[in-house]
Amino acid sequence: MKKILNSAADYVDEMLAGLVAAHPEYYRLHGDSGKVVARAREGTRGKVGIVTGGGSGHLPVFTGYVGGGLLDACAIGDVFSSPSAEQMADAIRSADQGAGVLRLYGNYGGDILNFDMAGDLVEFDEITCTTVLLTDDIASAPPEEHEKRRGVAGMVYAFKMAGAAAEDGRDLEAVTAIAQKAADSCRSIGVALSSCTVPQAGKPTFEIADDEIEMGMGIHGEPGIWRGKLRTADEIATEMMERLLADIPLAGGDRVSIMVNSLGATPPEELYILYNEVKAALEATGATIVMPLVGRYATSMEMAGVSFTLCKLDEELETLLTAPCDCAFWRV
Amino acid sequence: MKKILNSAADYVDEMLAGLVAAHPEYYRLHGDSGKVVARAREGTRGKVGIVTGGGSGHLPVFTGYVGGGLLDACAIGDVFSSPSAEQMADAIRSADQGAGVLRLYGNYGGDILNFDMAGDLVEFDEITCTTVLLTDDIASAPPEEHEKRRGVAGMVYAFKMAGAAAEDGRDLEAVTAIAQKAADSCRSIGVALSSCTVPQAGKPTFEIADDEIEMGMGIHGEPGIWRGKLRTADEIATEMMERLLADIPLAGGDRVSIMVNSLGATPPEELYILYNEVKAALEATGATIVMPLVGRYATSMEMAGVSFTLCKLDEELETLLTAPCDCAFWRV
Amino acid sequence: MGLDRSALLGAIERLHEKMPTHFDTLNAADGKLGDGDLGITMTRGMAEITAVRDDLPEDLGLAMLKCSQAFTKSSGSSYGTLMALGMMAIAKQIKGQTAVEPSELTALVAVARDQIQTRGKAEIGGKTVLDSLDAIAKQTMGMVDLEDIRTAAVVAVDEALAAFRDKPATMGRARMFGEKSIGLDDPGMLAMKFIVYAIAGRSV
Amino acid sequence: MGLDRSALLGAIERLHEKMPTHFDTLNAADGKLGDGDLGITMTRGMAEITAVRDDLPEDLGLAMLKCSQAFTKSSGSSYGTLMALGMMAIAKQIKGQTAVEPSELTALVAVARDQIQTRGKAEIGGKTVLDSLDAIAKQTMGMVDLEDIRTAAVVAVDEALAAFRDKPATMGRARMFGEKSIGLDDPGMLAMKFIVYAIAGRSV
Ligand SMILES: Nc1ncnc2c1ncn2[C@@H]1O[C@H](COP(=O)(O)OP(=O)(O)O)[C@@H](O)[C@H]1O
Ligand SMILES: Nc1ncnc2c1ncn2[C@@H]1O[C@H](COP(=O)(O)OP(=O)(O)O)[C@@H](O)[C@H]1O
Ligand SMILES: [Mg+2]
Ligand SMILES: [Mg+2]
Ligand SMILES: [Mg+2]
Ligand SMILES: [Mg+2]
Repeated sequence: MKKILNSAADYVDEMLAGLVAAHPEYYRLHGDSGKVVARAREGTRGKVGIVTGGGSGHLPVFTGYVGGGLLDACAIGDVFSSPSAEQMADAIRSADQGAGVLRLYGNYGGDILNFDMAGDLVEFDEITCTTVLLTDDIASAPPEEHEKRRGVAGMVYAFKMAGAAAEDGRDLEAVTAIAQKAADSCRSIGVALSSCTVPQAGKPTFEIADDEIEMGMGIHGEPGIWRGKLRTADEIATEMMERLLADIPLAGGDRVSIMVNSLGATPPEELYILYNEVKAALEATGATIVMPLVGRYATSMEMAGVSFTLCKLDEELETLLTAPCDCAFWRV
Repeated sequence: MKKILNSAADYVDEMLAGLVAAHPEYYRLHGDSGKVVARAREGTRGKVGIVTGGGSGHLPVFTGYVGGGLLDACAIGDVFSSPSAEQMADAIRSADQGAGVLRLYGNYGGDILNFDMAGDLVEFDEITCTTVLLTDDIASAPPEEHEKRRGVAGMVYAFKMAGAAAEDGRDLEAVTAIAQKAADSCRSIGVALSSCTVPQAGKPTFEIADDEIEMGMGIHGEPGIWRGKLRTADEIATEMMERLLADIPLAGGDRVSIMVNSLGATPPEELYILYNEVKAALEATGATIVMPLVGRYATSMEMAGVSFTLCKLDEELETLLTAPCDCAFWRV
Repeated sequence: MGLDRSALLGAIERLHEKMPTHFDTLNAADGKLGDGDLGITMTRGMAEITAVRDDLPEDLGLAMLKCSQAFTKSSGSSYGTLMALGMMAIAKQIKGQTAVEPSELTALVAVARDQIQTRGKAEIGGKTVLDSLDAIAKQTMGMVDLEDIRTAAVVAVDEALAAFRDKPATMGRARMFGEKSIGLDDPGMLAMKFIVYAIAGRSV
Repeated sequence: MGLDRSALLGAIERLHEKMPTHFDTLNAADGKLGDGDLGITMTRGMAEITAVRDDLPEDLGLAMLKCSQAFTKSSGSSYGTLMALGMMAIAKQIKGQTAVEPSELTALVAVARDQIQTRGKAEIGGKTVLDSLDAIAKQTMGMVDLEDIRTAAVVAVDEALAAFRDKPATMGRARMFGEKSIGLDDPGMLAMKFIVYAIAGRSV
């Protein structure tokens, strides 16, 4: 395992320690578990709280998006595994400003079990919670079963939009509705070129030949739609855009944002090469691109590959997307 | 070669096309070569221009740092190779606002030859040029021959500080002096875990065993100080900090910034793990850390590894470091 | 002869000792149908339980509650959380008891199964740990002799694995593998086999 | 018999044709002592020169100027720029001539060498392309017969490689390799060997 670390067992704790040490203006650890990250400064009384949670190994997701106009707190688990219900409850408690808390996270079995349990726990604190699940990965279930889809990079749009709505002073119901609308507006698909290694497992999560890619593969190595020879950037982008546009058709006059996201090792150079075809495919529908996001927004450590997330906007979502936000990884 | 691209020959042109397409608010292509990136908006008359240049494959270096409070223009070559003198001359012409242009770039033979030739070319345009070379890589020559050292991530500090000084309206001599002071204040060292592949070469630039690292290796795979077994994060950080501090000793009361930079594939998780020891080593000298930079600031595509850059501040440099700046990759 | 705290400690010790043996096996099984962390989950969970073993009270209900909390302390993996939910359900059932009769065991397994089903929303027959628990509950039904129960439970987890091996997965990450999951053991069922073998004192 | 435009075109064609053969060799040699791009530089440069070959004027000075500009059009590698500087120096020297006598060749090589030295700031004897050029200039000194000059130049580049192989590099990226560069050919000297062989019409 070629990683820079001290011990696999301490990977997440040391990562979090370094994160808050490097950016004390954004983050602090909350509670005893050492696995709950909250905004550096206490929130405004009456603001709706937004929490998320999930496994480590996806920076900036999840922890990185705690910040102004984004999330209030995050419970973070071991690499690729859910934080515990108690940690999630801590995150919810820290985010609560008396106006309730939205749990906004990806559709993974373990996370759901634990966030549900966390909800039971904070009932004793009289905190009202709502839930919105991200289900943007179109490769993980057909449209008829879209509620079974996994949540991937689409969550960044949901964090942003719900975060802006909460910052704007809207109530829990309204913030939850925005988050749901954002979640419903996003579709993602990924392609993997190489695996990553979970520190505690010590070997690559999956094997893939030196000239092969897997279309539709999940961010933890879940199987995709096909595995085959590496293709050109244009061919890859064309197929991914076709699949996205089949799932969420666009027409002239539509406004969309698109995220071209590196899964980790893939450098920005390659993202920009892909972006040419992405842009062409979107503009061919007559749609207008708003605030394209090209970079590393949701990763799997050193996995090579990319994901595209298409987010169809209405006026409200566009306003929220372009509103200011501020964390160590992203500023608008 | 496992990269997402269309053709090795078009790698840089398509990358630049995608970059300006994705961020038209920051960048535009200038001139006929297709390899000169300038700020999206024309500059202010009378402002000192700052240009840089060098090989592609290092995003955000070089092109990415064109932006407000940073660079005015950049000539970019093929992957890891110098742009031509004519391209550099174009960059200088685009950056000139009648107040002269600072050429601020890394100490590489090819770049020097070409920037010198570019200087000859723009003499005809009556543009006054100055030069500051970055020589921050302590692994590339002993202190006695520090002028032979290569420039690496330290250039980010120099871009930032000189950029802020130019934005502040200072004249060419003053901006050049700031750049030189910044360059003199920076020391870097890198460690490589894996190679990257130059698209046109088609195979990894160097071979390194699965359990080996190379201390002091250059960003193009230039040989380092030792090659040996992978060590723990703390051991790696300790050695790198010892080497930096031997070259630029710190004492109580000093103020420094530190960059913990991924060479590409190394994920932020590992950078934060390293940061704990980096911080401890700095604080042990009695110095105070100002604005640590942890992330991907200067890379070699998909190379795995990290570099540390220590920048010793005085009041002037600190003010310039923390002044606002704005490009697609970095905002202060 | 009732089962008491010392019996619980013995079972914990046996399972904990076996974890190094099962670590790679469980990671590999989960690697084929999920994220490859089930060996980690079980190892960590048992390490946390072992860390509190000396503090486990005589009250078996409180002891189970403590085990449940310890198991999920550091991780919220699906399996860990489901196990914790099951243990908590059992804890509620036996709170105040310092011993449990062998004849009560079937009902305790059933209680764990039902709670896991309620919260995990999986169906019996969906090729998950539920099917192992269901098999144990059915095979041990009506038994009173501890040794008989042990044998029946061991047979049950083995039979359940065999019965579901050639069915497709329907829950969790494994669901994604659809047809490809046919022929592969469900990792959670495999983990339950190891748990039952260790509790029963049989070697795998 | 003077050398003219058609002789120039012939040399360009021979060198261009050889590039696929030398591509990997030069990248590999540069890979051991630098960034591994010298095959790319030479291939690109020759492709650009070939692209303008039909437009090369009869005036050999202007033709060389055009070659120089073409060679560095798309890249500013050290070697490409040094070659371009050398060609430009030669161009200045022969501007207005449509033919060059064989006896003038030595002086042209020397002019290129000197310009490269002035701008590149390397020393003769530092194991760079300068030493190949210097050897050619010295070996061909005073010669008037083209065939003699060809033979002498080919001998010169080979002898230069042999003479410097076991010295350490002192310039460019290769300098970094210090002692490790002993025993390895300087990539730029190797490239000059291929250039000279092609111009002389000898096969490597
Ligand atoms: N909803 C569920 N109901 C019952 N069992 C489940 C459920 N989800 C997962 N499992 C069991 O848990 C096992 C996977 O556990 P684990 O590796 O911890 O999952 P993950 O890593 O995806 O969180 C499966 O093999 C299955 O037996
Ligand atoms: N300053 C110099 N003077 C003379 N020759 C040089 C100089 N620098 C480099 N060279 C020659 O150029 C060769 C390397 O060229 P190239 O691969 O283009 O360099 P880079 O890729 O580092 O820009 C060396 O082998 C050497 O012969
Ligand atoms: Mg897991
Ligand atoms: Mg080069
Ligand atoms: Mg798992
Ligand atoms: Mg080279």
